[in-house]
Parts: sequence; structure tokens; C-alpha cells
Amino acid sequence: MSDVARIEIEEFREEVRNWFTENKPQDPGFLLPETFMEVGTDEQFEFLRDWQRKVYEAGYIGISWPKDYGGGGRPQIFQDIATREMVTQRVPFMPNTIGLNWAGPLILKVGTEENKRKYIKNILSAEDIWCQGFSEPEAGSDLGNTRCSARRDGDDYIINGSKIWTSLGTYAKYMILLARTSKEKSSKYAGLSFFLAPMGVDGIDPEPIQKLTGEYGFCQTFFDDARIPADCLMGEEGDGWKTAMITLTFERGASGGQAGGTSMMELNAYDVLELARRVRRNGKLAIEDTYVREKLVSFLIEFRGNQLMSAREKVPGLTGDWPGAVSLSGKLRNTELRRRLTQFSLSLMGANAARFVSENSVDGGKWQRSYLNSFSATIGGGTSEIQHNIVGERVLGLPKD
Amino acid sequence: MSDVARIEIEEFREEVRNWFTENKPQDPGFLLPETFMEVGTDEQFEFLRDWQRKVYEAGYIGISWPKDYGGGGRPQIFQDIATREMVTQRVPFMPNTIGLNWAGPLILKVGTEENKRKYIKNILSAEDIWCQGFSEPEAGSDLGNTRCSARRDGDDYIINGSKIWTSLGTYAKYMILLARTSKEKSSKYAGLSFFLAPMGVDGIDPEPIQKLTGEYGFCQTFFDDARIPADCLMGEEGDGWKTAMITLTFERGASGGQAGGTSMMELNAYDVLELARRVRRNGKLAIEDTYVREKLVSFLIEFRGNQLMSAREKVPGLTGDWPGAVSLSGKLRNTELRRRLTQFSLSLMGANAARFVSENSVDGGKWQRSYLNSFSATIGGGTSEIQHNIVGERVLGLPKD
Amino acid sequence: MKITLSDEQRLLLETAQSFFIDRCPIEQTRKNMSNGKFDQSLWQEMVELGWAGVNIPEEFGGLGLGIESLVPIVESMGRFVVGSPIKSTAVAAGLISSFGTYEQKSIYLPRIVKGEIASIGFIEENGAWDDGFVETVAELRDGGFSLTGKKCFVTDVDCSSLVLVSAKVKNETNIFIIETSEIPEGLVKREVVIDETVRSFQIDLNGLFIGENQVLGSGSNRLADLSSLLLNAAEMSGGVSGVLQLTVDYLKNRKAFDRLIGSYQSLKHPMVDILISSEALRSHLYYAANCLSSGPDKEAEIAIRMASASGSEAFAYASDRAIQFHGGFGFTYDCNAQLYMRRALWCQYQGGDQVYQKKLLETLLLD
Amino acid sequence: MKITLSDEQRLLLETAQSFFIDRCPIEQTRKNMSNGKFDQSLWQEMVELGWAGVNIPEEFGGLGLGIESLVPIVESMGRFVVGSPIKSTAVAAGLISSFGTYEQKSIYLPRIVKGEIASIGFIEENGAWDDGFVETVAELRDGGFSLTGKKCFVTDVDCSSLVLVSAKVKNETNIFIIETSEIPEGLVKREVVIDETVRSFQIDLNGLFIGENQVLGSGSNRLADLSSLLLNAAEMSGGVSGVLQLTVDYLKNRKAFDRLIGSYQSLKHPMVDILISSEALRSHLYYAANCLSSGPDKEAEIAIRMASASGSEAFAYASDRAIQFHGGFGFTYDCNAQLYMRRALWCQYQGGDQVYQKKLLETLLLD
Repeated sequence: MSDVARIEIEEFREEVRNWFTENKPQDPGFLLPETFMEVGTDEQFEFLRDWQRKVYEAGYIGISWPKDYGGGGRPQIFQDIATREMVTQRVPFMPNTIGLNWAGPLILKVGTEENKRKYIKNILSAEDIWCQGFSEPEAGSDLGNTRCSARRDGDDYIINGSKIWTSLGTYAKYMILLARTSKEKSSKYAGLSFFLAPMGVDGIDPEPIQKLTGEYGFCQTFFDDARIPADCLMGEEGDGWKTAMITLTFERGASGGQAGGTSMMELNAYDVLELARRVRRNGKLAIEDTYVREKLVSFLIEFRGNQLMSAREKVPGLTGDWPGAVSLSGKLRNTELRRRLTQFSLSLMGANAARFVSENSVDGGKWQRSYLNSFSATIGGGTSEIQHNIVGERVLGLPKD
Repeated sequence: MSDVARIEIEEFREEVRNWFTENKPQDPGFLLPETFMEVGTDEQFEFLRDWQRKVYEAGYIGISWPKDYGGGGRPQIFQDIATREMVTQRVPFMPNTIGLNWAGPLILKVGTEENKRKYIKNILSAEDIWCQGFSEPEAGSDLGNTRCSARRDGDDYIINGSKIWTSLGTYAKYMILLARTSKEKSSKYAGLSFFLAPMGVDGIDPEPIQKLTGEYGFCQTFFDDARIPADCLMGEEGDGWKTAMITLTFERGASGGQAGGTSMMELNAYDVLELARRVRRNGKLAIEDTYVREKLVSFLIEFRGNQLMSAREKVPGLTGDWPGAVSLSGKLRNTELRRRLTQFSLSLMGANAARFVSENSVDGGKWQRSYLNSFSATIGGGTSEIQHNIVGERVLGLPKD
Repeated sequence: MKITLSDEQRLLLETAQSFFIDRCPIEQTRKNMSNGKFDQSLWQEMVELGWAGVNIPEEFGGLGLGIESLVPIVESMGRFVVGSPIKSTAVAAGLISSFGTYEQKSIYLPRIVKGEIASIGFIEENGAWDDGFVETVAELRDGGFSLTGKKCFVTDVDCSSLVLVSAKVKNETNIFIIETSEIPEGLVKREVVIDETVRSFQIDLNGLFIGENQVLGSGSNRLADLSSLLLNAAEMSGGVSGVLQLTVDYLKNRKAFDRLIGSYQSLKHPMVDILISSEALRSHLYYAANCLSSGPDKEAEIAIRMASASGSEAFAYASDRAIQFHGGFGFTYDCNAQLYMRRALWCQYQGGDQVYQKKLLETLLLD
Repeated sequence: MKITLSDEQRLLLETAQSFFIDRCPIEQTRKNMSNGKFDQSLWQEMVELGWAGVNIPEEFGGLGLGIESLVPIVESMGRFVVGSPIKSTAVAAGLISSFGTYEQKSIYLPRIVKGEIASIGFIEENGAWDDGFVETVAELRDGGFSLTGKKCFVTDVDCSSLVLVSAKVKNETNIFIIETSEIPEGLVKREVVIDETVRSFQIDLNGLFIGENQVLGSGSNRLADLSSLLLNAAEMSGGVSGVLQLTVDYLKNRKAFDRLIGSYQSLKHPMVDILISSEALRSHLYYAANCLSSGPDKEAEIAIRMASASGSEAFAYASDRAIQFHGGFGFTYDCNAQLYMRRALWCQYQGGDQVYQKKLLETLLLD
């Protein structure tokens, strides 16, 4: 790296740090959601959308996306610095996650020039919220079972069926939609097509689903003869499976290209350590309990192991015997750790662990809610059981079930 | 129960206690095996065979087997008392395990009168050692893959192939043998037949297998045109699978009928507790270590849970929602507990855990050896993975893989 | 170690099992949850079955059995995640029966038999399980006790006529009987707790003055702890059975990738581990019940704490896996798995979790 | 937190990986095990590659790198369960380089570079890991030290020319350099240890008298501990990689019930967990190596103990599962799984197991 570049980077780091220090939002007075999948009330949504817009306008997301479409046009390292700072300063996350991390990178990678001009800038500014329409109620994690149909009719497609787990469904302007355009194909993965579908047309009805926490945050989206323009089709008819798989590589973090920023509040072993220092378990500070101490150390080792894996993967010569092991196992490792960590966090509070979201609870009940919510990530986007299969088969080369 | 019976039982209990107290063998001066599968030297074998004969002659095994064939002809409760006393006094086990627990009960249940007269008494006295010929090298846990063949030739069957994991193979006079008498059957389980085969004929060659401990104790038995009399066949040709399944119910402890006595040295959580009281982990008594204490309590709970399950199963009304749960899970529970318990026991010894069988080791290295040997039970007789399937499918009714 | 079940206990078990299936299936519990009201008619039927007086001497109108005879009832209740004041009422009845004066027994026990509810308040804002940390103070003056302190997690106190609370007189923890009518309006506040089938309250005791004759005999706090724990373990045992059944049923019917999901070993094998933990828990539970029938001695304490530790561990695991194995449906409020998970967390953290119980067992077993 | 690998280290890694594949596959190790002899020619080749002097200053003929540069070598060695005195020799060389007088360095380091082996004796019959429990005493008199005590688990001492031992001078633990030629015949006894690739000995030091100039500078015991632990973790990391590969290969080829056994989730999923633990371990290891290169400070201690704890946990689990998943074959001496399990136990209990490391980490991380 040249000295000029090095100085530029250092200046940027300083600038970013100052900006977030000055502009970090105040406590809104209500419990914020911890991931984009948990946005359950209008006040939560408006607060987060405003925040994303502000960050975009300051130039700290989409930094590495092309300037022509509203991005910053600078090298990825600048985005990494800005994102890292958001994590460090624990600012709220960017709510338009599907847009920033899935739809946006996908459009930039395989979309038309027109797609890029139309969608990218408004994804960054949170003007257009995006949602995802892959899963269906009866299909489980197997996208091959997609039944939602898209039938060509003149200049339109007519959509029928339903999609589930559409986060931000009631706020979204667009959906990345996987639907079946033909039933006559040999494989169940053929006959699928991919759409950039508007949510505002007649016959599309996102209905909020009540989560196990009692809150809302996902929808089931019903399609009843909904007409969308034929140019919403991405690529060719029948390419849907391929396009969906490209999208999933963005989800699993197996390829770059995302706009940056966070999509959830960081919650790691150090946060639980901090909790242990201030709450009481059976009369004394949790941190003084021998069991708590042993578990905290184990979690700190595991958490740091995850961090160091990413660091090691970048060192040529140390990438290991099993290409893809670190990136393909990322979702499994991180989501299962979060589940176990939040479950453990409750044990720090003694009998008060039995409370739920309310002012009498430790941190307003955020830990209890986090444990219950943690399952969205161990189930959604391919359950942990499926993740085990993916890693076992694709990385270790073990035979399929 | 009548008062007379009650008094008779109490007297018997007293008598048994005294007999074992007086006749318990001295330390032989070498490390005894802990299960019948681990008898690796002649001195170990002779010592144990003498002991079984002595116990039989005193009348404390086979108590509930019919008098006509050499048994005691008394109710089962007397045997239970005697066996319990052997456990309590930690006397050596009965080496003719296959005879006492598998072949004997099988012959009594489905054998001919002639079989009973010929075999039963010598099983009890350890005059005739029995071994088992079910597993084969390439078949894994699936008896349906049996390839060892038995071809009828006049008054004989001619046996070819090999069997593996034949404990006491070099000492045995008879083998319960599963072999294929026909290849033309529809299912792979058809075409199998069951034999009570003599080991002393030409063409049967048991070759000791070196175990992971470095010791011996199992054989691979080779059959090379070995001729055995046709009347060794048990039941009809083709009944082998059915007969083998009956035998396995004796192994899993799912049905009674065994001759009594133990087939392994009891090694339970209390033994590890006792160990913790006298060995040092990093300079202090293991029992003082916080981690050791927590683990010991967990193991004591688990061990007592196993004991109490058997107690509860006998109470009408408390047998539970899942018939067979306790008995069918017995092997899984007990063998996996033993593996984890012996693995844990090593951690009590600090750096001395790294020793192996020798006079410098804690208890002569018995704990290290026990951990390595524990896998014979988590693998043999259907691996723990298969046991999970058995319980999941037969008890919970979950679908097959 | 033996387990026995008397004829009365067997009868109670059979009755309770069919009672809750018929009378309070989960849909009913969900209705009660959503309107937040106490299910008076359910309680009335339980009272009519004699369950409010199971462990009250015959002399005062009860069945004259021990508190351990409640185990089958509470276990069956736990199976269907029913919310009911039977636990607190039975613990209170047991304490008054064992540690009350003749006068106290004559006053309170017949009222309980008739269906008046008793609640208990042993835990405070500090969330400690060990009653050494009780901060509520009862000061003896003017022929009575003046109370200072707050109690949390007092269930159904709005419907109860008695509440038993722990408080320190000098350094000793005692248990006091309070008539709820003595507590001024406004000092009882509903709490938000994780188990929505539970109606939990905080009581502010500051300024309350009660008679000298409202204290139970010394040592009652030990029995209070052990009998609460036993019934808590019973509830967990029922909970594990219930959630196991729920999950097994789902795994037998749901398909993914063209196979019934119960055929996948990554789901099938953990279910077997859960089954085994459930069988072990039930065994610990009924043995502990047997032990307590001969009094709260050391053997009973060991058995009860073992049952409690096993219960917390098994129920936490079984309900966590139930959510996961129900997949997307498991993440919804509509799926019953969440009811069991919330009940599991409630039970685990009310009684003192497995880590706490094991810590106490260390002393009992190793020293 | 960053991980870097210098060009020299990368070269060492590449060389070591191919060296052990070619030069000491497992069959060779089995031969060495069964004849019990030291593989002199293997060691000679390692010396010729310069590995005996990796962490010896150039001034004394070495490569002038830090002990962390041995990590790739020891890791590669661990992958094929090779037995070799490289670990003890490197630790000894590092200690003399850092804590020796100029005279000591001039005398010993060039000999090590040329291939003389150094062994280490830090552990005693009490099996303690913490050097506070060292019972060997060095008493200063007549211009030298008189030693009393015994050392255990001293590897390859019969072939070594130096052995470094810990002993207490008053209350402080110091490290002494002993020429093995000074130890009388008969005071060195072969020990039976679980890892049969390891040639372990007990030394009786009673009556040994050594010169005043044979003690290393104070503080050497801390570096001794951390550098031994780091190489131990490297060996475990290699071991986990090796046993993972061994098991995966078996699961891809063995059939049961007409299916390749690697297709069963009950085997496939634990293998994934082992893979992840292996990836985490390697990451901890190379980060720890990076840290130690700037000296044995607190950050280095944390990183090394984390690597050690991860290694003990991962290797114990991976090798236990390797035996189980090899089924009947896994139970035989012929299956290589047992070599890894024995190595795992050796490494885990020589360095101080995961429970011990975590206990020390509690103080480092939480207080």
C-alpha cells in the first residue's frame, strides 16, 4: 500500500470515528429490536429507517458500490472501516438488510443497467425497503418445494400462493420472489423463476405473524391473482434456482459485495461478561460464581476462536486443509453460539431470569427476548441441521444422506 | 409373601453374605480383566474359570435354572440376592458370560431336551466355555450381511467364512453360530441358520485380535471347510434370524432367564468418587477441585437415575408412557455412561493420567485401560448410534432412516 | 433404593391424568392466558375432587396424605402446561399442617379444604434462592410483627385469601401467615413473567402489621424449600413428557426434502436422549416423593435436589430442541413448543437452577 | 487481532508438511514404537534441515527465529503422530537463549545446533502442572548445587546429552542444565506411558551435584511453561487435523446397512463439529504463536492458554469419536485411531488439561 493510501485510510478512520461519536442516536425510550427480523412496531421501524438514511447521507454505507448508482465508488477497505466502527460504537443496525445484503449485491452482479439505476440508490437510502420471498409454509428449508406460481399473461405475470418469514413485509416496497413458472420440468428445481416484485399491487397481502416472543416482525405474504409487470423477471424463465443460489451465497457470507453496515446488534461473549459484573445470582455478583466463571471463559474462547478464524483465513499458507470450512460454517457457528450464549445469560440473574420484557426485568427483558429470538437464526435460512449437512458434504466431502 | 418364604429368604441372604465374605478370592498378583471380553492371558482365564466353578459348586449361579439340568430350581429372587451380593462384595465376574447369559437361556427357551441335558450343567460349572459367532469383519452391526456359509453335506454342515469379536475364542468349546444356508431367499435376513457349533473340529481357527489397549481378548475365527454334525442346527434351516433375535433380547437385558452372576467388574460413579478422595490433581486432592466436584455430582445423579429407572419400571402405574423405554435404552445408557465416566476419571490424576498399565500408574493403570476398553461396549452388540435408532424407532415410533 | 406407589397415589395419578386431558387441554390454557383471568371453574372442580386438601389431616377435613401425594397431580398438570394455584396451596397447607399451632390449623386448614387459595412469597427482588438472603424483616413490637420488605413472584395472590411469606426475625428466617385482606389495595402489582400461564405478582409488605400468632414454628423454611422443590420437579417432569410427545408427533408427520423429518438422525437421536432424560427424571421424582414421606431428612433432601437438577436440565433441553425441531412453525406463538419453553424457564429459575442444586449436593454427597 | 506468517515460517510449514509425509508416515512410527528404539536417522535429517537450531541465535549457528517458528514443524509432526525430541530440544534451546549466561549459550547452543538432544524434566511423581508444587530441591553448597528429587515424563533422555530440570532454591523455582553424562547409570528408568510413540523416562536426581554455573536466570520457568504449552498445542492441532482426515476417509468408504456410513447424520454432524473445532484451534494456535513472538506477556499467556484449552478439548473429542466411528476396526490395535487417542491423552495431561488452563484464564480474563 502506498503512503498516500495509508494516510488517506487513517484520515478516514478518524473521520468515521468522529462522525459516529457525534451522531450516534440517543436512547429512543423504547426497547429497540436486535435484528432486522424483529422490527415489530412502527416506531421501531421509523427510528431505524431514519438512522439508515442519515448514515447513507453521511456516506458510510454503500461506500464500495459504484458511484453511478448512488454508491461511494471507493475501495472495500473504507466500507470495512466504517462497518467496524458501527460495531465498535454499538450504533443501531441498518433495517433494509435484504436490500443491502441480498437484493442489492444480486442486482449489481446479475441485474440489468435499468435495474441498477432504478433500485440501488433507494436501497441505500432506505427509501425502498426490500423483503424476501423464498420460504413457503409447507416447504420447510427446501426451496425445491416452492409452489407459489407465476403465470405469464400478456405483459404481466399473475402470482398465486404464499410466502412465509417475510421480514418487514408490511413496510417493503419490493420483494425478491422465487416462484414456479412451469410444472413440467424434470427436476423440482427446474421451472422456478426469480422476480423483483413490487409489493404495492392488488392481491399481495402481507399478514404479520406472531412470534414465540409474542411480538411481530415477520409476515406471511399471500398472493391472490396478483399481477406484476413481466419485466420484473430477473434473467430468463427457469433461471430462478440459479439466481436464488447466487442470492444465498450473499446470505451465508460466502461472497462479498454487500453494502456494509450491520443487520443486528452485536451481542457477544463480552456483553455477557459485562452483564455478569453487574447482576446477582443467588445473592452475589454472578461473576463471583465458580460455574459462571468457567462458562464465561469457555464462551470467550469460543467467541475469540470465531474471530480468529476470519483472521487466519486471510493468511496465505494458513487457509487450511478444507477450503470453504470457515466461510461455509459461519452461519452455523455464529447462530448456535448466540443461542447458547443468550440461554446461558439468563442463569446469571437468579430467580429474575423468570421475568420477561418489562421494566422490572434486567435490561428491560432483552436477554430473555434474545434467547427466544435466537431461534430465528438457527432455523431460518436453512436450519442448523441443514447447515451441518452442507458443511459435511461440501467441505468434508461426506456422502449425502 | 408368606412368612415362611420371608424367613427362608432372609436366611439365604445371610448365608450368601457369609459365603462370599469367606470365599472371596485374594488379589492374584496381576491386573484382572474387568469384563469377559478382556480376558487376555491364560493366568487370567484359569483364575476366573476356577472362581466360577467354585461359585457354582456353592450353588450361587443358575439358582433359578431347572434342577434336572444342573440348576438350583429355586425362585428367581434367590439368584437376584446372590448376584447382588457379588456386586456388593466386588468379587470377580463369571467368565462364561456367553454361556450363562446368551446360549444357556436360549437353549432353555427353545432348545431340545437333548440340548439341555448336554450343555446346561457344563455352562454353569464353566467346564464348557461358550463363545459367540454373529459379527463378521465386513458386516458391521448388520447381521443381515452375514456371509459365513453352512452347506449341508450328508450328516454334516460344512462351514466357510469368518467371524469376528469372538471373546474367549481360544478357550471356547462351543460357539453359537449364525451362518447362511441359502443365498436364494428374497430378504437378506432369510436364508440364515443357527448352530450350536463345536470349536474343536478341524478347520476352525480362532486367531487372537490385538485390541487398542495392546492386549488380547477377542478373536477372529476362521472357518475353512470345517465339518460340524448336522444336529448342531438349532430349529429349522432358515430360522437363524429369528433365533438370533431371541438371543439378542437376552443381551439387551430386555428379557430375563440368565443364570446370574456378573459379567464385568462393577465400575460406577461411586468408584470414581472414591478415587477422587485419594488421588491428586495438580497438587491437591481431586475431591477438592471445583470442577471435579461439579462433575462428580452430575455423574452421581446420572448413575442413580439409571438405578432408579429399574426400580420405577417395577411399579405398576409408573411404568411410563413409553413401554420398553427403560429396558431398550439400557445398553445405550450404561455403556455410554461408562465411557464418559472412565474418560473423566483420568482427569483426577493430573499429569499421571498420561501413564498406562504399569506399577507406577494409579491402580496399576486400570482407569486408562478401562477408558480404552469402554468402546468395546459402545461399539459391540450394535453401536450406540444403532441403539439410538432402535430406541427412537421402536419406543418413540419415529420413522426409519 | 425402592420406589413405591400407594393405592391412593395411584388413584390420584389416574384421575389427574384424565382430568387435565378432559378439563384443561392446551387450547383452554391459551384462552386463560389471553384474558389474563383466573380460571375459577377449573379450580372449583379440583377442589371438589378433594385436591386442595390432599395433604391436610383428616381431622381438619383433608385426605390426611403427605405433600408427596400431590406429585402425580402436579405432574399431570405440567404435562398440559396448566396454570393453577395447587402448588402454592399445597405447600402452604403442608407448612401449616407441620409447623402450625393447633389454633392456626383449626383456623386455616378447613378454609383451604373448602377451596380458599393460599399463595407463597419466598423470593425477593434480589432473586436469591437461598433464604439466607431474605431481606424482609419482621420486627416484634406491641404484641405483633411489623413487616418491612417486598416479595416477588407471588402467584395468584389476587385470588388467594392467604399468603405465606418469609421474613427475618433477627437472624432467623421465619414464615408468616398473612390474610390477603390485610394487604392494602395498591400494594399488589402484576408482574410480567416469562411463563404466560402463570399469574405472578409483587407484594409490597412495608407497613404491614400482623399478630404475634401469625408466625409458623421454627424450621418451617426447610420444609418450605424442599416441598416447593418437589412439586416444581413434578411440574417439570410433566412438562418434559408433554413436550416430548408434542415433538415426537410433529416429527412423525412433517416432511422435508421428501422424507418425514423424524427419520433424520440429527432429530431422532436427540429425541432419544430426551426420552432417556425424561425416564430418569420421573424415576428421581417418585423416589424423592417416597423419601419425603418419611420427613425432610438428608436422604430426602438429596433425592429432591437430584430430581430438581435433573428436571431443570431435562426440561430446558427438551423445550429448546422442541422449538428448533418444529422449524419455522416452532418460531411462532401458535406453536405450543413456546409454552413449554417458557414453563421450563419459569420452573428452572423459580426453584433454583441445576447449577445451584448441584452446588448444594456437593456438600451433601461429597463432604 | 491479526495473524501473520513470515516468509520463513511459511517455508518451514511447507517443508515440514512434505517432510513428514515422505519421511515418517504412520507405518514408520509403528515400527519405531514396536522396537522401542530412537529413530536416529529421522532426527539426523531434521537436524540437517536446520530444525534443531530454528530458535537459536545466528551467532551460535542457529536460524535466529523465535520458538513460535517451531509451531508449523511440530504441527506437521503431530499430524502423523510422529515421536521426536524436537519439542523438548526447542524448549531447552529457547530457555538457554533467553535466560542463559553468555558462557552457557556458547557451551550448549552450538551443540544443540549440531544435533545433540536436550530433554526437559519439569513434572514429578505428584503429577502437578503448577511449578509451585515442584518438590525437587537444589541446595547451594561447596560452590555448586546438591539435588534431591525425582523427575517424571522426561522424554528421550537416554539419547539426549542435556536435560533441563526445575528445582527449588529456597522457595523459588529455578531451571538447571544437567549434562546427562553426569547422571549415574541406573537412575534413569523407562516409564510406561499411554502414548507409545513417546519414549518416557523417570530420573532419580538424588545425590546429583552440579556446578553453580548450571542454573538459568530467574523467570525462566514462566517461559518454560508457555513455550512448552505452545508447542504442545501445535502438536494437538496437527493431531486433530490428522485424526479428522483419517476418520473422514473411513466414513467415505465404509458401508453399513447398504449405505456409506458417512451419510448417516449421527456420524456426519459430529465430524462437522470436529472440523469447526479444528479450524478454531488452528486459529488460536497461530495467533498465540504471533503473540509469543513479542515476548511472554499477559496477552501471549492468554492466547497460549486458550490454544491449549481448545486443543485438549478438540483432540480428546476428535480421537474419542474416531474410535467410535471406526466401529469394530476402531477397537483394534491396527487402526490408527488409537494412536491419535493416546497422543491426545498424552498432550492433554502433560501440559495441563483444559480445566486447568481455563482456571488460570479466569484470573487473566475476568478479574
